[in-house]
Amino acid sequence: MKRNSWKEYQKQIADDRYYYARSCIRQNFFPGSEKAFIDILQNDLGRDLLDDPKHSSCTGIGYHSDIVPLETIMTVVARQFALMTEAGYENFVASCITSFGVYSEILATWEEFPETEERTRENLLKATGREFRKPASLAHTSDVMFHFREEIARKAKHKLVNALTGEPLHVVEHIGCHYAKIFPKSGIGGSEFPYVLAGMIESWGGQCVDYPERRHCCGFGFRNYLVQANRGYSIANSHKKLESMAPYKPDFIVANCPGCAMFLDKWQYAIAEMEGTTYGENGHGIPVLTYEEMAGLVLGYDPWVLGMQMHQVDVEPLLDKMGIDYDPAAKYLGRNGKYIGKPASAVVNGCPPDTLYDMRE
Amino acid sequence: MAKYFDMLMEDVRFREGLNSCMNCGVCTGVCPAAEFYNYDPRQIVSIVQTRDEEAIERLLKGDTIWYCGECMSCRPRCPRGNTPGYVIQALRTLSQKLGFFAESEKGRQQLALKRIIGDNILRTGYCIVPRLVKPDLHPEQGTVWKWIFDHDKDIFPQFTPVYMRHGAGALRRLDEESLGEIDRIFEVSGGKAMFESIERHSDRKARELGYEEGADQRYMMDVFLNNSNEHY
Amino acid sequence: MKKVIIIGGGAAGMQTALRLAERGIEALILEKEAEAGGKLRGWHALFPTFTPAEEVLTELRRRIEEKKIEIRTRSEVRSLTPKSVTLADGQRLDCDAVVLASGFTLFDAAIKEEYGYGLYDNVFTSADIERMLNEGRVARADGSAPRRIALLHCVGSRDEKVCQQHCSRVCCITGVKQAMELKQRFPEADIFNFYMDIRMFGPGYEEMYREAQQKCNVHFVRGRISEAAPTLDGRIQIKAEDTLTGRPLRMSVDMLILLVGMRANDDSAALAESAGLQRSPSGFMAPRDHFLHNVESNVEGIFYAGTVTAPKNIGETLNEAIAAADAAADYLNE
Amino acid sequence: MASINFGYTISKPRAIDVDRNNLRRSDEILHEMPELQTCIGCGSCTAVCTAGNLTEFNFRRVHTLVRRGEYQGAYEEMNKCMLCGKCRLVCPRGINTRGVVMLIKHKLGDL
Repeated sequence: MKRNSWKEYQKQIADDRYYYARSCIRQNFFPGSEKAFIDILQNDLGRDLLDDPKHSSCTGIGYHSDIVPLETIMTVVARQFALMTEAGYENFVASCITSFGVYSEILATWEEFPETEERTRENLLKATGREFRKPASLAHTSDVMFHFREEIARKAKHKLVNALTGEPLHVVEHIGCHYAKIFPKSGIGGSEFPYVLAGMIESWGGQCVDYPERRHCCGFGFRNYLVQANRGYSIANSHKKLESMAPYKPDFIVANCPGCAMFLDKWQYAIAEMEGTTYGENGHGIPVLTYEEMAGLVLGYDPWVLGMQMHQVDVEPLLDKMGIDYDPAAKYLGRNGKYIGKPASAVVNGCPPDTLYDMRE
Repeated sequence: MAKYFDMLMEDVRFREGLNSCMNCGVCTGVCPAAEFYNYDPRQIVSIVQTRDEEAIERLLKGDTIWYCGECMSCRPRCPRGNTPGYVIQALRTLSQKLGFFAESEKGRQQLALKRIIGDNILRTGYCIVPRLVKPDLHPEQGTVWKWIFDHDKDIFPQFTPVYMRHGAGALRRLDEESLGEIDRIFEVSGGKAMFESIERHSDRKARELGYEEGADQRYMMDVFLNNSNEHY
Repeated sequence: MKKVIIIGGGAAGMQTALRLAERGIEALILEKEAEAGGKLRGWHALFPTFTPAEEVLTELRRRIEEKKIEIRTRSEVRSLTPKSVTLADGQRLDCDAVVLASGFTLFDAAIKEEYGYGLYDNVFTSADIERMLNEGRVARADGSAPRRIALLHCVGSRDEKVCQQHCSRVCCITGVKQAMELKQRFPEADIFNFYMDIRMFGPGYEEMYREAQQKCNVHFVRGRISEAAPTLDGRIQIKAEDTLTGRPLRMSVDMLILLVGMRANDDSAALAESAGLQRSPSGFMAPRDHFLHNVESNVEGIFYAGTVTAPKNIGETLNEAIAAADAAADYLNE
Repeated sequence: MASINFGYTISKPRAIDVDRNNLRRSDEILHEMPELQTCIGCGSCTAVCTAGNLTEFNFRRVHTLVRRGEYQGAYEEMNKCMLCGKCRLVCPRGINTRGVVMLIKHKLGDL
C-alpha cells in the first residue's frame, strides 16, 4: 500500500538491555508468542532482556474499564519503573498496546501536570518504600521487532511469499488503537499510516493491504467485551472490519495488540457460528497472527512451538502456502507428547467437522 | 455555583480533554460506539462545555457515558485538540464517586467489572488469568479455548516453566510481597475507595430494585447478562 | 522621482504599482516566479460572477505595460528595510518605501494524512479542480466521469492539528462555486459539500449559495469529514457525522475535493525578522492596527497590500492595493 | 445456525449509509419542492415547533434524514406535526415547511 509520511514519525528504539513488562492478554491467549519474543531477542538476536518476577500488570484493562483510578494506575506504573530502576535497566518495553498507551499517557501527564508525578512518588514511597527513575526509552515489543526487522530478514528461513506462485502474501495489518492514536508521535509511522507492522511485512517479503476500515477499532472496547450484555458492540466492530477486508482476499491478518489478535480470531468463530459467514478461502476463516508468530515463522520456528494451535482459526492453510514443514498430528498434543484430545470442530474451520490435520493423516 | 463542572475540572484528563468544541463531528464520524449505540461524543463535549449542571447530572446518571469503548480514535482528529474519550473517563470517574452510576443500566455494570477485573488484580496482580475466562461465560472464546481451559495444565507449561507457580515467566503466580505492595498501592491511591464506592452504591441500588440480599451474586450476574436493548 | 519597491507581482502588487503610477511615483515590482500574476494564474473562474481569472489578469497586465511599469521576475527577496530590498543573490536595491504584497501559500493537503491526498487516486484539491477546469477536462483518475462528488471545507483552516487556526474565508464560496461548475459539467452527479459553518461574507455570495442549493440541488451536510479511505473499485469511502441528525454518515464517492486554505508564506518569518515586522499568531503579517492603519506595518515606510496580512478575496485585495499605494504615496509626499 | 446461545447478537450499524440508501424518494421530494434544499439548518422551525415542545418531534432532523434517504419512521414522525404553521413564519429561507410536512407524508405514507 502507498504511504509516504511514515518516515516523519520516527522514535528512538533502544538496541539492547530491555526491561520487559508482561501483558495480561498476551500471556493468557498467546503464551507462545511471548516466549517467542523473548527467545528471538535473547537467542536469535543475542540481546539482553530482563523478565523480572516481581513486576505486575499495568492494570490498564481495569483503568479503561474505569474501576482503577488514574492515581492508582500511575502508582502501579511507578512501581514497574522502580523495579526497572532497581534492576539497573532504563529501556522499558511493554508487550501490550494498552499498556504502551498507558505508559505513554502517564509519562506525558507527569510532564504536563508535574503535581501528579509528585503525588505518585509520595504514594509509591508510602505503599512500597520504593523510588523510581523514568525510563530513558519506552517502546512496545513490536517497535523492538521492527527495529531488528532487517537483521531478522537476513536470518530468514521463510519469506512472506506464496511458495507455489512466488507471489507476496497479502497481509492485513491491524495496529491497535492505543499504539498511536493517543500519541501519534509515539508510534512508528504515526496514527494514520503506522509502519511498525508494515515495515516487518515488507522487509519479510509480504505486501500490506489497505482497506476502508483499516484504522477501525477491533471492538474490544473494554467494558464492551468484558460485560456479556455489551458484547454485541464488540463483535459488531470486528464484523465491520472483516466485511471490509474480505474482498481484498488477505492471506492472513497480523495484529499489533494481544487483544486485537484474540478478538479478530475469536469473533470469526462467533460470526461463523451465528451466521455461517466465513471470510477466508474455501469456507475457512482468515488466520490471525501475532507479529511474534509472524517473526517466528520467518525465522523457522515450529508453529506448534509458537503456540499457533491455540488459535481458533486454523493456521494450516497459511503454513501450506508458505511451504512451512510441520507435523499435523502433533498440533493438539499436550506436554511431553501426551494425547489430550482435540477441540470440537467449528464452522470457521470449514464444516463438515473434523479438522484439517485428520484428513491429512 | 458550578458544582459538577468544578469536580470534573479536578480531573487532569478533563482539563486535558476539554478545550472548546465547535461541533464539527469529526469525533463522532469515526467513533465505534456512535456506530452501534445511540451515542454521540460530540454532544457529550458540547453539553459539558455549556456547564449546565442539570445536563451534566443527567449525563452522570444516564446510560450515555457508558457506551464509549475508550479506543481514543477521537483524539488524533479533533481540530480543537479536545479528547472526548478523556472527558468520558472523567465523567465515569465522577459518576462512580457520587454513586450516580447505579442509576443507569450500563452504569450498574461497573459492579461486574469491579468484581471480575478489580478483585482479580488484587488477587493475582493481573487483570485476567486463564481460569477467569470460563467457557460458559465466554462462549465466543470457541472450541479451542474450551479445549485449552479443560487441559490448561498440559498446555500452558509447554510455553512457561512456572504456570501458576512462583518465578519468572508467563502465567506465574506473583509473589506475596509484590501482591502486598499492589494491595497497599490500591489502599493509598484511592483504588480501594473506588471499589468500596462501587460496592456500596450497588448494594443500595440492588435493595432499591428489590434484591433483598443486596448486591449479591444474583444481582451481579443480572447486571452482567441483562440487556434491555434500549441503547440503539 | 521617488521610488517604491513592491514585493510580489500578483493582483495586489500590480494594482499597487498602477495606483502609484497614477500618483506620479515610480514603482518596481519584484516577482519570485518566472512570470507575474500570482495565484490568479492557473485559477479558472472567479466567484460570484464566474468571471474568467484570465480576463482580470490580462487587463492588469495590459495596464502595467501601458504604464511601462517594470516587473523584475525570478527575483526572490531575502531581506528588506524601508529604504532597501536585498535579493537572494545578494543584490541590493535602494528605494524610498516598500510595499509587501507577497500574498499567501496554499495549504499542502498531504499534511492532513487522513484524507490520503497524494496517496489515493481521486482525492483532489480545489486548486487541482481549477487547473482541470482550465484544461477543459475534469475527470477521475481513470478518465471516467464522476457520479458522486464530495467537497470538504476547511482543509488546512480552523484546524489546530496543522497549526492553522484561522479561517481562510474564501474556501466556502470556492466550494459553492466549484460545486456549481461540476454540476454543470455532470448534471447527473450527486454533489455533497461537507461544512462546519458556511461563511458567505461577500456581495452575492449568499445568493450563490442559495442558487447552488435550490437550482443545482447541491447537498450540504453539516459535518467535517473524519477520514477518507480507498475502496476496491478505486473510489473513496468517507466518514463524517451528519451533525444535524446526530448520526454518523458514510458514503463512497468518485471524487473527493479538498478545499485547501490559505497559510502564511514560509519566508514571512525571515522577512519579518529582517525588517522588524510584527506577525499575527496565524503567521501572516500584522498591520499596525485593523482599522485606521490596516495597510501600514509597524515599521515606518513599509506597507502591506493583499493576502500578506490575512486571507482575502480578489476584490478586497485590489481595493487594499489602492489603499496601500495611497498610504505609501502620502508617506513619501510628507 | 446459532445452535450456541451466545447471549447477544451482532449490533446493527446506525450510521447513515448513503451507498445503501435509495435516494429516489428523496429526489422526488426535492424535485417537487426544491426550496427544501435551501435549508441552512438554523433550527428556527424546531425552536418554535408546537409539537416539538410537547413531544420528541424534531422537524429539522426528520426532513434532513429524509433528504439522506433515511425514510424509516419519517411518516410516523411527521404525523406528530400539528400543522400550526409557526415554522413557516420563522424560516429565514422562506421554506413552505408546512408543505414539506404534507409532501413527506404523501410520499412516504405508503412505506
